[in-house]
Amino acid sequence: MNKSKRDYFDYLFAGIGSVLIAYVLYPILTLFGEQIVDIGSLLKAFRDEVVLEALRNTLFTSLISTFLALILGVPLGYLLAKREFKGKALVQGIVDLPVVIPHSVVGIMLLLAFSRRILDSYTGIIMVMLFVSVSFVVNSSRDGFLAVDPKLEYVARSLGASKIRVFFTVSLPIAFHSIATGGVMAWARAVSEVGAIMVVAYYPKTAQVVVMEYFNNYGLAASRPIAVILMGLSLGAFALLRALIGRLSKSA
Amino acid sequence: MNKSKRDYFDYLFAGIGSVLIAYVLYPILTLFGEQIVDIGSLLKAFRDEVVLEALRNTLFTSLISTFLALILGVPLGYLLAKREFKGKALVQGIVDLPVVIPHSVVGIMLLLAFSRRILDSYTGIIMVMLFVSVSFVVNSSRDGFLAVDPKLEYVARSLGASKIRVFFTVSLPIAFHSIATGGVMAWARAVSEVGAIMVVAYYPKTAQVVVMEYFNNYGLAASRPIAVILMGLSLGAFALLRALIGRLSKSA
Amino acid sequence: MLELQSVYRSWKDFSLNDVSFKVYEGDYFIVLGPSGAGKTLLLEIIAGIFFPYRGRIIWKGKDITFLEPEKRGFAYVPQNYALFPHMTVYENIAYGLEIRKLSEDKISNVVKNIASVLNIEHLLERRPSTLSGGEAQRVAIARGLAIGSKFLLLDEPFANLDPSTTSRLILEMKVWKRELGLTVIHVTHSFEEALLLGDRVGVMLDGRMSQVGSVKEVFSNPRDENIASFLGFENIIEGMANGELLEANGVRIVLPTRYFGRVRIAVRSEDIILSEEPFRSSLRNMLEATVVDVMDIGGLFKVTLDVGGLTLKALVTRSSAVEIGIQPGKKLFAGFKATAVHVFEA
Amino acid sequence: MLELQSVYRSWKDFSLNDVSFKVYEGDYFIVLGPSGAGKTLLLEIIAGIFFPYRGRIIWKGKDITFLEPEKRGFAYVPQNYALFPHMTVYENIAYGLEIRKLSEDKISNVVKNIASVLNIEHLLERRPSTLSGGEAQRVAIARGLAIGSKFLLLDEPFANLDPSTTSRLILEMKVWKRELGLTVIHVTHSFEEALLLGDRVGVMLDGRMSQVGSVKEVFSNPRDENIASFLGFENIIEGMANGELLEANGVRIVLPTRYFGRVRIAVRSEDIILSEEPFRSSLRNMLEATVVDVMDIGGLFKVTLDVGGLTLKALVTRSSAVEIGIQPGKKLFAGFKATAVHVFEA
Repeated sequence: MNKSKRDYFDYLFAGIGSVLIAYVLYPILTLFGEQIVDIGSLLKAFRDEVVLEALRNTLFTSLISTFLALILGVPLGYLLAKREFKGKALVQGIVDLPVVIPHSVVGIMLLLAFSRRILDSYTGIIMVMLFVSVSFVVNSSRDGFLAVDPKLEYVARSLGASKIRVFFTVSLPIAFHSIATGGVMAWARAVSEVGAIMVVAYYPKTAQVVVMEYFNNYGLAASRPIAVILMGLSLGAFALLRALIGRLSKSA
Repeated sequence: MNKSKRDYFDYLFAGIGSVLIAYVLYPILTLFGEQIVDIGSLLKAFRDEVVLEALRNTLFTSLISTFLALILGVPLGYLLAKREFKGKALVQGIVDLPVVIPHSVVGIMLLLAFSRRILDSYTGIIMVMLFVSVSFVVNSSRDGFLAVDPKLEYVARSLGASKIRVFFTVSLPIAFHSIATGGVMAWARAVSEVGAIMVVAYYPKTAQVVVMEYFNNYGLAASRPIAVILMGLSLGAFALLRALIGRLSKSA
Repeated sequence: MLELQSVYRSWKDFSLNDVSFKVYEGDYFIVLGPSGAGKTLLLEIIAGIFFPYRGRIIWKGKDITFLEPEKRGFAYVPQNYALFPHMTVYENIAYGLEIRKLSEDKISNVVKNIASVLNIEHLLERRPSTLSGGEAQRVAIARGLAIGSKFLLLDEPFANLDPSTTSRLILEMKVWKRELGLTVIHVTHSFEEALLLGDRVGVMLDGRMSQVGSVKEVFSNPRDENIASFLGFENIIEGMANGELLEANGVRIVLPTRYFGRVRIAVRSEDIILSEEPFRSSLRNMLEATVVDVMDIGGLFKVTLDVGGLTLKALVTRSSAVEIGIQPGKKLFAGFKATAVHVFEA
Repeated sequence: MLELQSVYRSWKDFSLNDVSFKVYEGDYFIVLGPSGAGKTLLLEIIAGIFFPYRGRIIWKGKDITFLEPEKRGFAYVPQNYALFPHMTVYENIAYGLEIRKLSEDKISNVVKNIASVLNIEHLLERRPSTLSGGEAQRVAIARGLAIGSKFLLLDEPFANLDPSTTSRLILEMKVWKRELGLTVIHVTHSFEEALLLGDRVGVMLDGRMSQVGSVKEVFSNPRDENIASFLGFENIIEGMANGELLEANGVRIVLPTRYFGRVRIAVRSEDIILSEEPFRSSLRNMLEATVVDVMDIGGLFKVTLDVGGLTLKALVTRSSAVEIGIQPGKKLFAGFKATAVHVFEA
C-alpha cells in the first residue's frame, strides 16, 4: 500500500509468511526432485500392475463419490441459501461435522453403521469418500446460490418459469462456478483420504492404500514413485481447475 | 418463502437433503448408541493406560501444532488480505495445496524432506499436523482481515498509531472471530489426521493411531470405545466453539 | 381491473397494513412514498412473489391472491433491472417466450418487434454487464413486455439513472404506454415522476395506502397532515377557525372556505411570495414577517420567517432574494392565496 | 499553512493530476466536486494514507510528502465515520491519547472536555453500532480532535445524514470551528455545504483542481464552462461578441462588459425571469421566447424555451408558472440581467 523506507512491519510479516510457504513447498519439491533423479523407479511403477490397478480404483471410486456428493449436496446447498426453515442452524452444523471427525473414527463409524456389507468393497470405499467430502459440495454450492440475486429468480418466475425451471435456467448456471469448485475440492478430498479407507476397505486396493502398504512393506524408496504419481494426479487436476475457473470468470 | 399447496420442488430438494443429513448423522448416532448399550467397555478404556497416554499425546501435539499454525498463518493471512504484491495468486495457490495432497503422500513427503530425524517423534507428529491444518488458519484469518474496513486502519494511523499498533489494536481484534474459527478448524483437522501420522510417527502413539491399531489387532468392538472418546473430544470442542462464537457475535 | 382488498403482509423490516386500491385498465398508476414505506413489497405481492397473510387480490374478476407468479402474466421489472447475467440481451428477452414453447422464428419475430419499439435492436447480441443503466432499463422492460403482457409493474424504474436519461425515458414511457396499450403500476419516491407520468396516484406511508386519487386531487388536496408534509407542504399551522378566518397565535389567516373549531392548515413553501411592500393583488393573505434564517439550497433560497411567533418557510429564487435583499432581521411581507391554504380538521 | 504542489497519484479508478492549492490557517476550505472526481483520494493523500507519485506537500514550511500518517497529527474523518466497532465511544475518543501515553486522569479529562464541546457526553459508554448517523459523526470528529489536532479533514461529513441533522450539524460546525480555532478541509459534492460553511472553495473535476478561490468568487465567476456547467449554469450559449453585444443564431444578448470574437456565455436557469409582457426594469436582456416543455421538479417548474432557435432553460416557482399560465406553445418573454451572464472566451 505504502512505500516507506523502513517498513519493518511488512518485512516481519513477509518473513513469517515466507517460512510458512517454504514449509509447504519444500516437501513437495523434495518429493518431485528426488524422483526426477531416479526416473527409473517411476517408469517401473507405471508398469507395476498393482499400482495401475490401484490408480484405476482410486479414480473410479473418487469420481463416483464426487458425482454422488454433487447429486446429494447441491439441493441441500440450495435450501440452505434460499429458504428459511426451523433447525436450519442445526442442519448447517451437521453438514460441517464430517470435516472435524477423526479419519480413523470415520472408518469405525461407517463399519458399525452399515456392518460388514460394506467391508472390503467398492461400495465401502465410495461411502467413505462421500462421507468425508460431501461438506465441500454443500458449503460451496450454498455460497454460490447465496450470490444469486433473488430478484433474478423473482423475474424468471413472473416471466412464466416454474420453480424447477428457474433453478435449472437461472440459479444453477449462475452458481455454477462455486458448485464446480466445490466438486473439485470434494474430489481432491476423496482422493486424499486414506485412514478411513484402510479401516473400511483395505481391498480393493486404492492408490492411497498402496502408498501406505509399499511404505510399510518395502520402505520409503519403494513408496515414493507411486506417491509422486498420486500427487501428480491430484495437483494436476487442481491446477487445471484453477486455470479453468480463472478463464471462465474472465470471459463472463 | 412461498406457501403453495403443491410445492413439489421444495419437497423434492428437502427429501434429497434429508437423505444426506441422515447419511452423516446415522453413523455418528450408531457409534454413540452402541457404546451407550455397552458402557462397561467405555469405562474400561478410560482405565487403559495405552489409551490415556495416546489421548494425552493427541491433545499435546494438536495444541502445539495449532499454536504454530496461528503464529505462522495469521501474518500470511493478513498480507493476503491487505497487501498487493507480485505472485499473490501463486502464494494463495501454495497455501491451498496441503488440502488436496493425499494424506499418505503427505507422510512420505515429510519423511523424504526432513529425513529420519522426525521419524517416530513428537516433532514428526506436530509437523504432520501443522502441514495438513495450516491452510485453515491462513484462509480464515485472510477472510477475517478482508472484512476489516481499511478506513478503520487509516483513521487509527492518522491518530498516531504505527502499523504494528494498528494491527494489534484494530485489525486483530476485529478479525478475531474468523481467526478463532480458523484455529479451531485447524485443531480439529490436526486431531482428525491419521494416514500421514502413521507413516511419519507410529510412535509415540496418538489416539487416532491407537484406534487403527486396536481395530487391526483386536477388531471393531475393541476400537469402538476409544473412537467414541476421540470423537467426543473433537465434537465437544467443535460444538463449544460454535456456541462461543454465536454468543460473541450476539454481544458485539 | 386489478383490485387489492385489505392486503396485509410483513417481510423483514417492511410491512403492508390493510392496503386497498384499484387500478383500472389503461391506468398509469403511481405508488408514491418515501423509502421504507413498503412499496417494493407491495409490487412483489402483486407480482405473486410473496403471498398476503390477509386480504385478497382480484384481477379481472378472478381471485389471484395465491396464484403462482408464473401464472399471472404480469411484466415485473425490479429496481436493479435483474437482467440474467449469463444470457445475451436477445436471450433475456426471449426467456419468457421459450417457456411458452414458441417456434424459433416466432420468438425471433417477437423479440425483434419489441426491441424495435424500445429502440434496443442494436443491443441484442450484447451481455447485460456491458449495458448502460438506461439501456439495461429498456431491456428489462422489453423482457417483461415480450411475453405479451399488457400489465407492467415498475419498481423505481429511474432510481439509478442520470437525470438526462430519466427525462428521455419518461417521454418514451408515455409513447410506449400509448402504442402498446399498457396498464402500469409504477413505484417511486419522486414527485417529478408522479407528476409527469401518473394518471392516478396512491400515496404510501408506513405500509399504508394513505390516499388514492388523480394526481391533481392528491397533490392539491392531501387528505391529512402526514400526506401534506410528505408532499412538501412545509408550513403546517394549528389554530381556531371561525368561518373563513383562522386565528393562530394572534395571526389571522384567510381560509379557502368556511370552517369552525380547531383545524390545521398546510401551505407549500413555494406558494409563499415575499415582498418589501404590501402589494395590491389577488392574494388574500399578506402577513408582516421577520427573516430568521436564509439557506441557499443549490441556487434557490429557503427563507425562514417569524410571523408573530409562528414560523413560516418560503422558497424563493436567487434573483428575487437578491432583489429584495433578504437577510436575517429584515422585515418584509409574506403573501399567499387563500386557495393555497389546505385545511385539515384536527 | 498547508500547500500541495503539483500532486499526482492514481489509485484504482481515481487519479489526481497536477493538483496544487493552499489552505491557510483558520480557513474553512471546501473541496467541491462530483462523485468520482478523486476528492477522497485527495484527502487520503493529505492524511498520508497514500503517498503521491509526483509533487510535494508542504505543511508549515516542512516537506511532509512522505511522512507517515501517524506523524502528521491531522484529524481525519472518513465518510463512513470509521468508528472502531470493538470499542465504546469513550475508548474510541481515547484511542489517540493512549498512544501518547497520557495518564488515565489526563485522558479522562481530555475526553470529557471534547465530549462536552461536541455534546456527546451522554454517549460515552455506548457502542458505535447503537449510535445514530449524527451521533456517530460527532464522535468521529471528537476522536480526531481529541489528539489536539487543529487541522480537520472531513470526507463528505453529511452524506449519510438526514436533512435536519445536517442543518443542525452545519450550524454547530461553525461554532466548533470558531471555539476550537480549527482549520478544516471539507470534501463534498453539495453546493449547500459549500455556500454555508466555506471560506474558500476548490472545485475538483476529473482529478484536477479546476478553480480555487473564495466561495463568492468561484460561484459567481466560474473560470471555464466545465466549472460553470458543474455549478448549475444550465444555459451555455456560443456566439460572436462585438463589444457589449453577443450575437448567437440571430439572437442578441447584452454582456456585462466588452468582448470581441468567439465566446461562450453561461446563465443560471434560476436567473431567468419569465413574463407575459416585456416589463420595464433594470433587466438588459429581454428575449421573445416560446415554451417547448414544462417539467415539474418537486414543486418547482423547469421551463424549456425556444428563443429563435436557441434553447434556454428557466426555473420558476409553481405560483409564477400558474400565474403566467405556462404551457407548451405559449409565447412569452425571458429576461435576465447582463450581470447574470458569465462569459468565457472560447
